[in-house]
Amino acid sequence: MQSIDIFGQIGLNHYLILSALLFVTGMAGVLLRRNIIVLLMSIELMLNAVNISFIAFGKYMNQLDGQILVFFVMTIAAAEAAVGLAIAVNIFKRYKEVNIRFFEHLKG
Amino acid sequence: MNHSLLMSILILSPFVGFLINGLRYKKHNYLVAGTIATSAVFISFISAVFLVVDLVGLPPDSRRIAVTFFEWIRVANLSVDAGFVVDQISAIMILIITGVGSLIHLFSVGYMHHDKGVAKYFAYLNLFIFNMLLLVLGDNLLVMFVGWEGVGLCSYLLIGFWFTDETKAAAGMKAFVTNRVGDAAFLLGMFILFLTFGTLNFSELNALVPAAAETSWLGAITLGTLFLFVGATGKSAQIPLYIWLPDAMAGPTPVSALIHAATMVTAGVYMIVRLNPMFMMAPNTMMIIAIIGAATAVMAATIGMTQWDIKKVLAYSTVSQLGYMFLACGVGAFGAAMFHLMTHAFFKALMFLGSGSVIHAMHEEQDIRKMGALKKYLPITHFTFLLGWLAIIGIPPFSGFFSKDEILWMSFHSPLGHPVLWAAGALGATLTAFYMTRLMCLTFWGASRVPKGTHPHESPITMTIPLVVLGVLSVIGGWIGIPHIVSDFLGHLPNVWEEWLHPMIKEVPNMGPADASLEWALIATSVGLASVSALVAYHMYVRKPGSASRVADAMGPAYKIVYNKYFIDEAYFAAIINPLVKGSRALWYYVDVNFIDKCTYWAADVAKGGGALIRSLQNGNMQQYAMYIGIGLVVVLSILLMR
Amino acid sequence: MTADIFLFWLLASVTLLSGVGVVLVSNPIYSALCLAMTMVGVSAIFATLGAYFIAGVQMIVYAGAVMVLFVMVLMLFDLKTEIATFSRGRISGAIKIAIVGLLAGLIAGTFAMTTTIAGKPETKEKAGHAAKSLGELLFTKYVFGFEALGVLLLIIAIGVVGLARSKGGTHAKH
Amino acid sequence: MLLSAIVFLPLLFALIIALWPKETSLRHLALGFSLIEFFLSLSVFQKFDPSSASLQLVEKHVWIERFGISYFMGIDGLSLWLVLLTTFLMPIIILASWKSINTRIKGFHACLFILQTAMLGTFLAIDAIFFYIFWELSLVPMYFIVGIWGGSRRIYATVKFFIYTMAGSMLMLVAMIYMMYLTQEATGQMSSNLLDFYKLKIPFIGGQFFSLQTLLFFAFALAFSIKIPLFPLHTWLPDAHVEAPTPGSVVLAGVMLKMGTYGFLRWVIPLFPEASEYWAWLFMLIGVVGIVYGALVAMVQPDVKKLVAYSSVSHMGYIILGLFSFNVFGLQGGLYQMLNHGVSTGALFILIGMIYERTHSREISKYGGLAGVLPLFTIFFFIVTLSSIAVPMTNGFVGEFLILLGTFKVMPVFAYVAVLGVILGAVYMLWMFKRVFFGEPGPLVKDDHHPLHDLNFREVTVLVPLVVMIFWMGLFPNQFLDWSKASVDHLVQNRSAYNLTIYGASATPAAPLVAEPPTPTAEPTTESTPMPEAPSPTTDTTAEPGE
Repeated sequence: MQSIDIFGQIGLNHYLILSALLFVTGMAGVLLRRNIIVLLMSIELMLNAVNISFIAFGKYMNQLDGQILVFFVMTIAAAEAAVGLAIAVNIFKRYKEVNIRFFEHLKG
Repeated sequence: MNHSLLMSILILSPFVGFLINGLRYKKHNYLVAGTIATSAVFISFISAVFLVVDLVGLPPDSRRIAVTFFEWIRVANLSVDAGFVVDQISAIMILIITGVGSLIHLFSVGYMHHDKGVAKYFAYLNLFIFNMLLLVLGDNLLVMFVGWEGVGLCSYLLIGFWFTDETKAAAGMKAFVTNRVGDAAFLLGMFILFLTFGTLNFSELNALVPAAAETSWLGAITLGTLFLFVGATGKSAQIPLYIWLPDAMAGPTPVSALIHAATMVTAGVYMIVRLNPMFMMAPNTMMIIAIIGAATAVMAATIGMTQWDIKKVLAYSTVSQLGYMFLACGVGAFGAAMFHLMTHAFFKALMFLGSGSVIHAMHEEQDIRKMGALKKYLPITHFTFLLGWLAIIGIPPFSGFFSKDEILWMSFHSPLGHPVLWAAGALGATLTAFYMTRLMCLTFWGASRVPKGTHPHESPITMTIPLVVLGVLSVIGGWIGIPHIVSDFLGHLPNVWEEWLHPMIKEVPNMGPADASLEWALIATSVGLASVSALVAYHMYVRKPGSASRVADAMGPAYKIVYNKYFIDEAYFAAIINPLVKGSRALWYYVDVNFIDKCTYWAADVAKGGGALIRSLQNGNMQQYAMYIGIGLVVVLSILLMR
Repeated sequence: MTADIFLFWLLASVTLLSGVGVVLVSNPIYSALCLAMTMVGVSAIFATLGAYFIAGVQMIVYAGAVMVLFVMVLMLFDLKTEIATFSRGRISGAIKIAIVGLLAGLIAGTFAMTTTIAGKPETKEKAGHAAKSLGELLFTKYVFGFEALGVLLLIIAIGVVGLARSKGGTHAKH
Repeated sequence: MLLSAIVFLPLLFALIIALWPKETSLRHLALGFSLIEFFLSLSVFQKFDPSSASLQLVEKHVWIERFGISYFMGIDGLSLWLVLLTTFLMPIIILASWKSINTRIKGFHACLFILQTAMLGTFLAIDAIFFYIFWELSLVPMYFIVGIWGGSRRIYATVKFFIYTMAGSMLMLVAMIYMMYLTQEATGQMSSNLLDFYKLKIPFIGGQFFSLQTLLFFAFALAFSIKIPLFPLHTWLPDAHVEAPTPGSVVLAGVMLKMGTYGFLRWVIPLFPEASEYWAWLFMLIGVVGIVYGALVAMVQPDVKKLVAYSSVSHMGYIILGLFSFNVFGLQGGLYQMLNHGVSTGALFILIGMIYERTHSREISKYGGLAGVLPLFTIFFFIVTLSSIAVPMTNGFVGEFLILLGTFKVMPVFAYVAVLGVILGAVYMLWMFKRVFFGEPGPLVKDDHHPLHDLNFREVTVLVPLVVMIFWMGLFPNQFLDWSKASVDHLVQNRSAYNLTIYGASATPAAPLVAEPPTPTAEPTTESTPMPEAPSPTTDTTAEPGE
């Protein structure tokens, strides 16, 4: 425990906690929302949260590797968004709905 | 002559006959089948005679012709040979079996001539002779057991010979199963003896018997002999396993004569005599044997007094006479047992064949209430039957007198005997005289009750020859074993029988000196009782035909009970058979189908249910899946943090 | 309170609030707008952490391209306010919320309780230097990953086109 | 090479049959093949040395060195007769199914031959993994035989059979793998070789269920008990038998059940001597209960085939009783009874199949008076019935006698109860015989439109070898027992430290594999000496030993 004054000084922990909160927010979206597009947005949110961690670690550990990884993550996120949306479009065309309920065909 | 060749002929000749007739099972010609079968047994008889002649030629102490064909079973120290031995005891048996057997075969030719399955019949009969020879010739318990079961099997086949009749088939099965109960006990007896003495060979067993008698009830010898005796009660129709014999009369009458009177049923007695040194050392077993024998003798005789079926009367008579033989064994009079066995074989075979002749004449009618005054229609049958009657009720000098008297005397005199046993035997003799006379009266004498339309006729010559031969034997058969006291009186006639058997029979220890006056008194008593009882019967059934039923009415329920054979069959059904079948049904339905099998279903249901439970987690909802991931994350993180 | 600290708190609250907005707002269009706001906030945070290049990329790729994609699709679907925003199931919903809360608490608690990694943040570098060294790193140490990513993007591009053209896609005949 | 040829030739036959173009000549081809196989297996006698208890005609090739798994085949007195039983029954089965199997004959015969390979492999494999492979392989063709050519509830029956057996063998596999692990512990080299298993000394703690040897013992015993099947695990058998086609029933009863008892003999008893000694009472109890229970339930069955199925439960009880008496009588008797049961129950099923072909019913109450209509059939049925109820001079008697004698020697109480089976056996068989063959002709028998025909030449040909065997085995048991004598004696004498050498190899093991002291070889080896036996606790018959 370094200092009581969490408002007075900004450290790595602040960024990490921010990242965690953002991640959890995204996760809540993924878990709770019905709209598949919003779901995808929430996933983006989570990815961004992770990115914050990367950058923060990179900064505080004095390395650029974190930024490189963010780079990769972004690329993949964009690609994922593209694929996800394409699938969403397909679903919408078939069911006229974007409800996640229509993805329930993976039943055991 | 080569002994092993003679022995092979003796044993295999009936078997060959069985094979020939068995392969021609579809043929109907009774003459061919009968000739084959009869000659097969007769050849056997001749070789038996040769063997016995050779045996007689040997010095008395080494009279033993043993032939071993091959080693049957050899496992560890159990070594059983297919070995056969002719000695003093089995010599008597093979002569009876093949001799009486040939006569009965001859009789059957006439008796069965109208039957379609005659070839099969003779095949079974020959197979029986074969098995019976195995039984008596076997030099060890196991070979004896082969014959023991084999004769039971043939008995089953022959009782159920007219298998289309449900009751006859059932009687066959009853005989086999009841015998099987005895056989199971026989097996146990064999196990005990083998594990105690390490051998099943008769001569070795008898040589290994300890010198001191065994007093414990649970000692090896007592237990072993007791089990063997239970086996004997099955085969020889003693209490409590006698129930099959009366039903066995469902078979053709010659079969009853051969199997259920002369030979097979005496196997138990034979076995005990064979092992007499062993049994002697188990006084407890001897006591049981004597008691069972005496009780059977009396009880069967009482039932015999009330029966109306000519063959049933003879059947109960057989049970009763077998009881005498066991009584003799039980009091240590093994020689007398064998003697009675032989005389009984003669006169009972004679009477059964006689009854067969009557039944044949009456067109398959067996109820003696529908007979009477057959004397004039069947003179030969009547005369021979008369000889048998005199023999069985023990009128001197007919054969039955000598053997029965010997038994009664021994049951009184022997240290193993007891006056009560003698009294039971004398009572049995009295009853025997009564019911046999009753049979004679109702069948041959008195007024005719033959229904109209039935024209009794004397049987053909093939049937009367055996009757005559057996009739002669019934008269003279007893003369070879005249008791000392009588022979002393008559001028020192030799007791051939006793001398002959002497080396094989273990003397009863502590036998006191015979008191001549007492013995005479006992003889007089038993003969007197028998005569009186016969006269009473004659009076009741010939002089005043209605008096018998009045007596029966006066007896009331007692008569009912005896007439219904003490309800023993019913009791067995109620106590054992029905509960067993019902219990088995319950076992099958409640235990097998609805419990054990259900258990497997439960196991399957548990697996299925578990699957369904886990399957419900996999409901296709991705958010649910994500939730599981989340739960996992939380759990893992918590665990990590807890550390 | 320095400007840095103030800036952090400001950006953090903006980002977080708009993030929560994404999840809570029922109209997807507003969700998308909130998401855009979050992206911008994150980009700004990157900038405060000295990752200027990444911040720029973030603005372009996320706040630009990806958001446009989302908005385009939304426009295409022509979605209005949803009747039911959240998926059904009270128990599972409660569990989900509990999980989210627990996870947040656990992660945040962990971070809050652990000591930070030693080492002060460097003095601000020149943006150009950072971009340059980033590029060098990308094309030397991570070149394989970079190329693989390129292939992946290509495949995805083809795949998406295929998906869009396949039956049941936007142009499929019914 | 001989054993491999015996095991895998049927597989080749199956392949040829599967590829054979013409259906008409298929049966003749299959019959020829099975006869070739039978004669090939007879040639084992030439090379087999009955005076030796060691493993003979051994073939060993390393397969997976790392786990010590090798292709290892060998034969000794314990397996010799079972192999011959298998090859002996096969031509009979094929001939018996000549008319009854009419659909997919190709597949059927291929299945039969694959099954033969599996069964022979089970009897001959000395390697645990190979044993397991063959053991499980035998399920597959049987599954199809019941499932395709079976009766109306065949799917239910075949699935039940498969799952039941499978469930047991899973535990066995686990136990085998654990034993392989134990060999590694002991020697450093993993091995799945049975001979190496024999050398293991597995710690045993009496009275404690969760001790190593006990657990392994029960894992094996469960698998084998299900296969046999022993009393509470038997319910798959009646279903499988009733639904199986005749040849399936014959193989199932004749050979496959023996795989379980053979497993006890080859695996359980020598591998876990202390545990099997300790738990012998349990298995004898199960055996005795099975004898009586099977007989009682058989007595009230309305279906002939089910009756025979339950009678198998009863007979199998005898075998297990014999095996767990651990003396020469019991073991020889058990081994002999396996063969007897294979011959006589196989014959019974064939006979039932023959009558089923004629009337399409197996319900006892619909028959009656068959003896008058089908005399030849009746004769054969009667002879087989006699064998089944163990009348002397038939094979059944020798086995039952030896088993009961062996049991009596160890635990007289069980023998007293087991002889009830002798009585009940007669009761259920003869009662059935009476109801089917005697009495008034039943509805099926007197059907004038379809008069029943007595056995034809083919059917007599099928039955004659079986009947000959029944009497041969009953009259000259020594000719059979002598071949297994050395092995059984060896097992009885060295049960506490069983080892098996390879015939022709040097007497001592090639390498000192195990850390513990080598097996004591000072035990008496002469055959005539009485076996060292635990004193029977309750016997009062030993009060006066007269030997």
